[in-house]
Amino acid sequence: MSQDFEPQILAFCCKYCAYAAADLAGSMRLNYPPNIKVIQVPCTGRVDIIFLLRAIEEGADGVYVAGCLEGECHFVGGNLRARKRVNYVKKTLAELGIEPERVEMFNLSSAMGPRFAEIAIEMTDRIKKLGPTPVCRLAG
Amino acid sequence: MIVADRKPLVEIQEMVANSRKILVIGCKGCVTVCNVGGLKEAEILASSLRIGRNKNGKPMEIDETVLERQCDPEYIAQLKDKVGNYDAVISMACGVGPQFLSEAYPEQKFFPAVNTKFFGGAVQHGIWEERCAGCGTCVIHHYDGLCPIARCSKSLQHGPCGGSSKGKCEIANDVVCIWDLIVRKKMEQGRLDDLRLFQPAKDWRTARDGGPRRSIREELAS
Amino acid sequence: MTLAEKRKLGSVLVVGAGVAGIQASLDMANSGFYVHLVDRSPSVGGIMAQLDKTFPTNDCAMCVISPFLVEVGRHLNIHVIPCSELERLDGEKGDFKATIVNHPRYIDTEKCTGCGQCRQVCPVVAINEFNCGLDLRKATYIPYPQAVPLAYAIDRNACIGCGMCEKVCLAGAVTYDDKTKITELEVGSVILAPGGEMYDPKEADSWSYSHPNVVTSLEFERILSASGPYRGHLMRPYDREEPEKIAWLQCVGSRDINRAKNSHCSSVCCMYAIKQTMIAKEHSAHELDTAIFYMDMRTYGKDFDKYYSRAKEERGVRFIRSRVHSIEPVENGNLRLRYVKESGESVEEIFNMVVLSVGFKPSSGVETIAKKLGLTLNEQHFFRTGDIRPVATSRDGVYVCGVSHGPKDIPQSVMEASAAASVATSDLSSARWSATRTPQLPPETDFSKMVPRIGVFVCNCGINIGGVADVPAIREYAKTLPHVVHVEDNLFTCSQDTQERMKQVIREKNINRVVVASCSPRTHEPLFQETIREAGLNKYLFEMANIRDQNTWVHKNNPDLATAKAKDLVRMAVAKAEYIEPLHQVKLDVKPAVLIVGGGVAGMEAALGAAEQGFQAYLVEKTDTLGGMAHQLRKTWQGEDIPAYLERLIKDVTNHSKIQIFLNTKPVHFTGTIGSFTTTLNDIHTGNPNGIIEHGAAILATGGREYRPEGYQYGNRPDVMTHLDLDQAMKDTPATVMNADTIVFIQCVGSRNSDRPYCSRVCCTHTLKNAIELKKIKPGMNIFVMYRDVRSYGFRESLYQEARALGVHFIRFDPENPPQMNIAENNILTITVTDHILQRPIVISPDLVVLAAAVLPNENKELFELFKVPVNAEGFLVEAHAKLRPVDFGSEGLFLAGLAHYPKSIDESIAQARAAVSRAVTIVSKDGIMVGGVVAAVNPDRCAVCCTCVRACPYGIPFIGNEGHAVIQQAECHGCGVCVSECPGKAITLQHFTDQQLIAKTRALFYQPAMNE
Amino acid sequence: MNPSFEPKILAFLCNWCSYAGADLAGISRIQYPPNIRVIRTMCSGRVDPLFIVNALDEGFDGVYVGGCHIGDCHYQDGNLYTLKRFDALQKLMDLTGISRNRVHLKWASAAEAQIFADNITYVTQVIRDLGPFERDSRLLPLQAMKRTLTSQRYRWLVGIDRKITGDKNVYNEKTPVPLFEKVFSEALQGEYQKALVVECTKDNPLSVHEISGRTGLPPYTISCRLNELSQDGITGIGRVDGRTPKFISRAA
Repeated sequence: MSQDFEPQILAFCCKYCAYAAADLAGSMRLNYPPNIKVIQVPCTGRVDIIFLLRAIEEGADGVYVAGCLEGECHFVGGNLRARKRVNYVKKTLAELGIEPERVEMFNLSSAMGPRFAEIAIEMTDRIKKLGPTPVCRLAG
Repeated sequence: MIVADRKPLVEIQEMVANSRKILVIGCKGCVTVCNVGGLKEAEILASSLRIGRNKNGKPMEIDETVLERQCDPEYIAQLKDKVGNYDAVISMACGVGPQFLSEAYPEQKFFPAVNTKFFGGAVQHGIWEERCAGCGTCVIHHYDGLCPIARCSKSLQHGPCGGSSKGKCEIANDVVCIWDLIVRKKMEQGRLDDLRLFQPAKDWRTARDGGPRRSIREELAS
Repeated sequence: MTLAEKRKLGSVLVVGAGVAGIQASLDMANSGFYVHLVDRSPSVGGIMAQLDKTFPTNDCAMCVISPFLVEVGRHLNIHVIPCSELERLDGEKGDFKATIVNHPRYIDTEKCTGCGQCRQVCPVVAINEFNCGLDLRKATYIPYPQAVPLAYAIDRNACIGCGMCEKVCLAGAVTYDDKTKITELEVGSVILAPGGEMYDPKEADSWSYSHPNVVTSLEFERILSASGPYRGHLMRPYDREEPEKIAWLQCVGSRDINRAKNSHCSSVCCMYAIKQTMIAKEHSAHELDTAIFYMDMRTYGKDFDKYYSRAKEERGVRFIRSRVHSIEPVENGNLRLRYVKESGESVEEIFNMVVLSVGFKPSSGVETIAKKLGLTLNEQHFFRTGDIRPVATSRDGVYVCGVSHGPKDIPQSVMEASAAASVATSDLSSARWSATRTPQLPPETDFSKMVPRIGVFVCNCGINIGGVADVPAIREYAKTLPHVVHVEDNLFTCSQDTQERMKQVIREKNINRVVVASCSPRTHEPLFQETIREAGLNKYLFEMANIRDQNTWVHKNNPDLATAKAKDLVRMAVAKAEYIEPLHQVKLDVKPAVLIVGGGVAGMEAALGAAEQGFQAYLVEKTDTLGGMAHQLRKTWQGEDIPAYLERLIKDVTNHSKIQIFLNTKPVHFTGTIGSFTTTLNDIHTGNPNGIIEHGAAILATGGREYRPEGYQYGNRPDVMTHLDLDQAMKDTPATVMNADTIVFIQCVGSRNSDRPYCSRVCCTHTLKNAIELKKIKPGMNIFVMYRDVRSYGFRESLYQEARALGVHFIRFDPENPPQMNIAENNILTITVTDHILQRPIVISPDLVVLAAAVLPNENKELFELFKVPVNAEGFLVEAHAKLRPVDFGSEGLFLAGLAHYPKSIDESIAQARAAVSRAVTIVSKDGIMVGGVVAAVNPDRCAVCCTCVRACPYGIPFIGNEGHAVIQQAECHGCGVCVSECPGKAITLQHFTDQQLIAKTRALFYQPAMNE
Repeated sequence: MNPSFEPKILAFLCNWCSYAGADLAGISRIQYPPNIRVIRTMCSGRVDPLFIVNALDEGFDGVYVGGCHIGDCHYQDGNLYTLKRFDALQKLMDLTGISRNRVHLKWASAAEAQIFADNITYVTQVIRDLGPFERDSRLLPLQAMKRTLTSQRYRWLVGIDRKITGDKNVYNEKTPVPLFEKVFSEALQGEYQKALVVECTKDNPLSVHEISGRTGLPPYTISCRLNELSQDGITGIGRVDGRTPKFISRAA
């Protein structure tokens, strides 16, 4: 895989845990690759299957959903539903012949700044190894 | 309600392999309730097909819409000036949908996106179970509300086949032996000897085996 | 001048901004009182901010408390006064004059944005108190990253005055000429919450605390914390090796009158030690052997005992009942502990690290405040308080809460804070909303029909953003985005002057959508929303791009990629901004009345509290008498007379004009949402209704009862009784008790077993109190107490000391072989038990056996279902959050108090009842409640009525209305959006996070727009 | 000590006094050992302590800095700064184990050619006695010294006491000298020890004990310095072998 390939990776982060952990990674001045772009949602339970599919469709090389630790979701069980939906999308991508590893679900608490950075690094490396998305982005 | 499962994506892709412009039609009836053919699923199917096509470099145009139901001509008619300009139309309704559409628009090609399976209900969010086989002469009152025709693998009406173990049917251990339930319920209510009542052989003509059926309401049909 | 004519001020002074001070301030500010919150340190937060995790839920302390910190920092009616102390207090209740000393901070908190450049360049280092000396901080410092106010301070005795910080401060916030100032505050009452400090083990060298691997528990919290010096990686301070074996020594500086001169038990160390073992195990990649050396394992709170047994059985934590005398450093940083096992065998073990579970001592401020305000202290130098009025001090109008009047855990402190808030404002209720400020807002202009006109404000944040990303390039790029009509970049977008300019620009160019590219919405969205609201824009017409915390701060090493990413984030924010709609919150009117269910002490105190606050109280009791369990009690643990108090309380409640009492009544129907509930009451016997109550809040105080033991021949022999029977006998027929020569108390009867895996908290104290009383009347009497752990927590430890001094024998038994009772044929009763010291069974034939029976919750299954409130496995009511909302239910507007929550002593019940009042008053004191905003809304004609949303909602809010489609009440929806993504018909949208907005944001990342014309 | 060892000494001579003094010595044919190699600077204040350390690093055995007597400086107080810097450098060298007698600062006016020659003779002898400077066995301390001398904290504190203890600090008071001394020595030791740790863990993960072995610093000191380095985002955990974390620095 050409080393200068810079993947575009979307991260749906829940406001109470993952987004807070991302901020903490910032205030601790940790370091992770800039390929990650975060979209905040009130709870990962709000991430619809269509969001993940539209992201892949629009040309994202990778998408991940980051929610609270299981059992600690601010809205009781949103993160459990999110994981089920991510698995559904993985299965769909597999059927379409696209590497299911491009989509992933992570759980972390809002105090795990270092973990957020770790996830960002891990996903960027994984997508770099997988190479650009086979879905070529046509104009319009 | 009618319960269906969505067809595997590969199968749908093959159906529309050489179409360039496709319309996906959801149905707000039973298939929405069983989460397989509503507007949400229509959008998901459309997006999946677009991804598949983009990946193979053969882009396509897909639009999504949804009808109140696809089993009434008036709703089907709503697509009058739309259905023409597509190479193929995928209906996500139960089996009735594609047929009503084909009857209304003979020149257009219609493809089913779901496999219609059974009449049933939600035993739990996300799990639906068969309850009725549409045999045409309902006799569940003889079995305390537990229909052996739909829920016994062999549709036995005069007692269990004896192959069940621990209350599960011999064909699969996640299928409940309905006779096991019927007998236990009768014993609990002390009416076990109801089963001694002679049940005449079932007249299957009212079922599908008697050929395609119609239902005519004299007071309505003009 | 009678009290009525005296001036009543509508503001309150709170001294100490720890978790207790913050809770009290928020309660009062949300109930119509202006609060001055004073704290010595540069920021609020107290000890809780230093904790990593909190028991028993292992929630991260900072995640739990930071929303409260932000709220207190931004609250219009809370005036945070850091770096200040209370000097004098003149005047009396309702009309005090407080003199405050404001120590110089040398940095103007209005101007400082917390960008941290001064810290970077400061050449001077000092001990970092926040990390308990584990690492250093600069002379210019901020206690912790999430501090409120988010502003730096200069530590004057470390600073050499070199001037470097002023040179780099772009906000011009450094004010070296800052001087000590004196300010006067006129307040109605004062709440003291100065908190406590941890015992310093340096005072005794046997713990060799100077060794780097011997740390206090607070230091260990900092080692475990992800924002601590080791970033949460468990390592030894000496050589950063990951420890293999760690020991915890309990009761360091507590229950220790010779070394530390602290006789009290600090109540929390057992629990936090167990928590630390569990969290430490989670943090170490390899097997970690943890051992706790203790005397009594005091896990008496709710779910604490389960936590203890989980640690013991599932996590393999070793509990060794022995008090280690000294720690001996050995080679390469290890430590040898010599201790004696219960069997007498002496053991030596080498540990890599030792944690000293240090106890509480009153914070240094307590001594000085007591002197200045003339308050009395108890022997342990904490503020002295009674049981009947648990938060009152010896001076009228001055109240206290938290650790400063006794060691306690966070839930208890928070409860006392709310109790103090309610008592402190009860006689100021006539001045409610008199001193508070309400925001003056211009009317909202209606933009719905206009084309979007977006204004983009890009921030430099000093050099935090500007120093890495090319801000001017980002600004120019924003100009090219669709619908953008105005762009600008500024040094600090959140500074006061930029806010004013923003408002002006919004009006001039009639901008109707605002995008700010700067820091995190979590901390700054409310601030900017308020600003654009003051410019006439609906506050939801706003979107932020986080180009600092999630961009320049984390991509410092490749600035050009950070600039590119900032452009992407701005493009995504603008894409969403295009589709944002104004959202209007609806005002629901509030019924100023409180329903209280349960007429025990907790219910009555709650009714009295609500009435004193000026609100109508409806007290519903299902029996025909008020008083509940308290009728069977004689004295509080500090010896105050309960029957006299009860009689006075019942009289006050019965005669109070604002309390309507319904005896023999139970609620049968309950509907409505926060602020306006309707409850139908039925007479228990006749069943016909005797009242329909309209109220804004409800407090459930359904109480508890004593467990009737099955074993030990209880009920078939007069000489076997429970504590309440003993109290009854001491009151009615003292002779039957006094002529007994030998009495045996058996503890934990019915508690801490498989069917009731909880500690009933009050029985140890009850046993000690009765044993002391009996010994005093008849010194010759032999009294044996058979116990598993003596849990006389806090100052109750003095009872345990006094009982041992009076000659009461204490025999410990293990749950595996409890005391055996056998009846000889001559009907003589004997108890056999293995003595833990002799290690041999002994036989006692007592004249009287007293069983310390468990406390059970009263059974009210259908009442709890009516109010839709959860109960845990043991039947106790489940609070919204164990730590910070201990008296609230999950569903809003409902509160709980008393034994129905968990067994507790009468003073704790009174405090919890008053706390529930304070929480209820934050609702009923308002004339309206704003609901709506980011909530779900159903589009009826897309709804297939498939019940998916009804099943998916974690709070059970959606229901199928009789118009044939799903209905979601705006006032109830929490806005999580789960139903929105589950709905198969796409019938539900989550306002401000619609599919269209989020997909637009997704698409924008990959779709370069055509150049803007 | 091999008798034939002749130290190579670098000499910075300020243009107005020592360089002129050296010329005068030439004109008056005053003899002094030929071991020095001269660099002329306009003022001794121009001599950055980094030049001195670089000289040792490049192969010199010692460094001589000459300047005007206090008060004679052509630029008023240039040599006052030199004094401060030189004193600080020597304190730093004490920490590194490199003998402070390898560097010398001598004042001599333009007319004092004899004094100049005597100084050179004296300095050469002192360094000759010290023997050759084994640069290769001193790499780590040298690198650490360079890093310390370029640290913002060090360069900001050196000489500032003239202003804040002599004249007034930002609070219009005189900073007490003991406080400044404490702060300065803390800064010196802190920066040097941090530099040692960074130098030996630059792109090469080491455990605390390994660092201690290379730098001679006791483990707990290293642990404390690692705190500061991680706060500044320079050093972090590279990997963990068994139970031993290995620290690595991303030296900017």
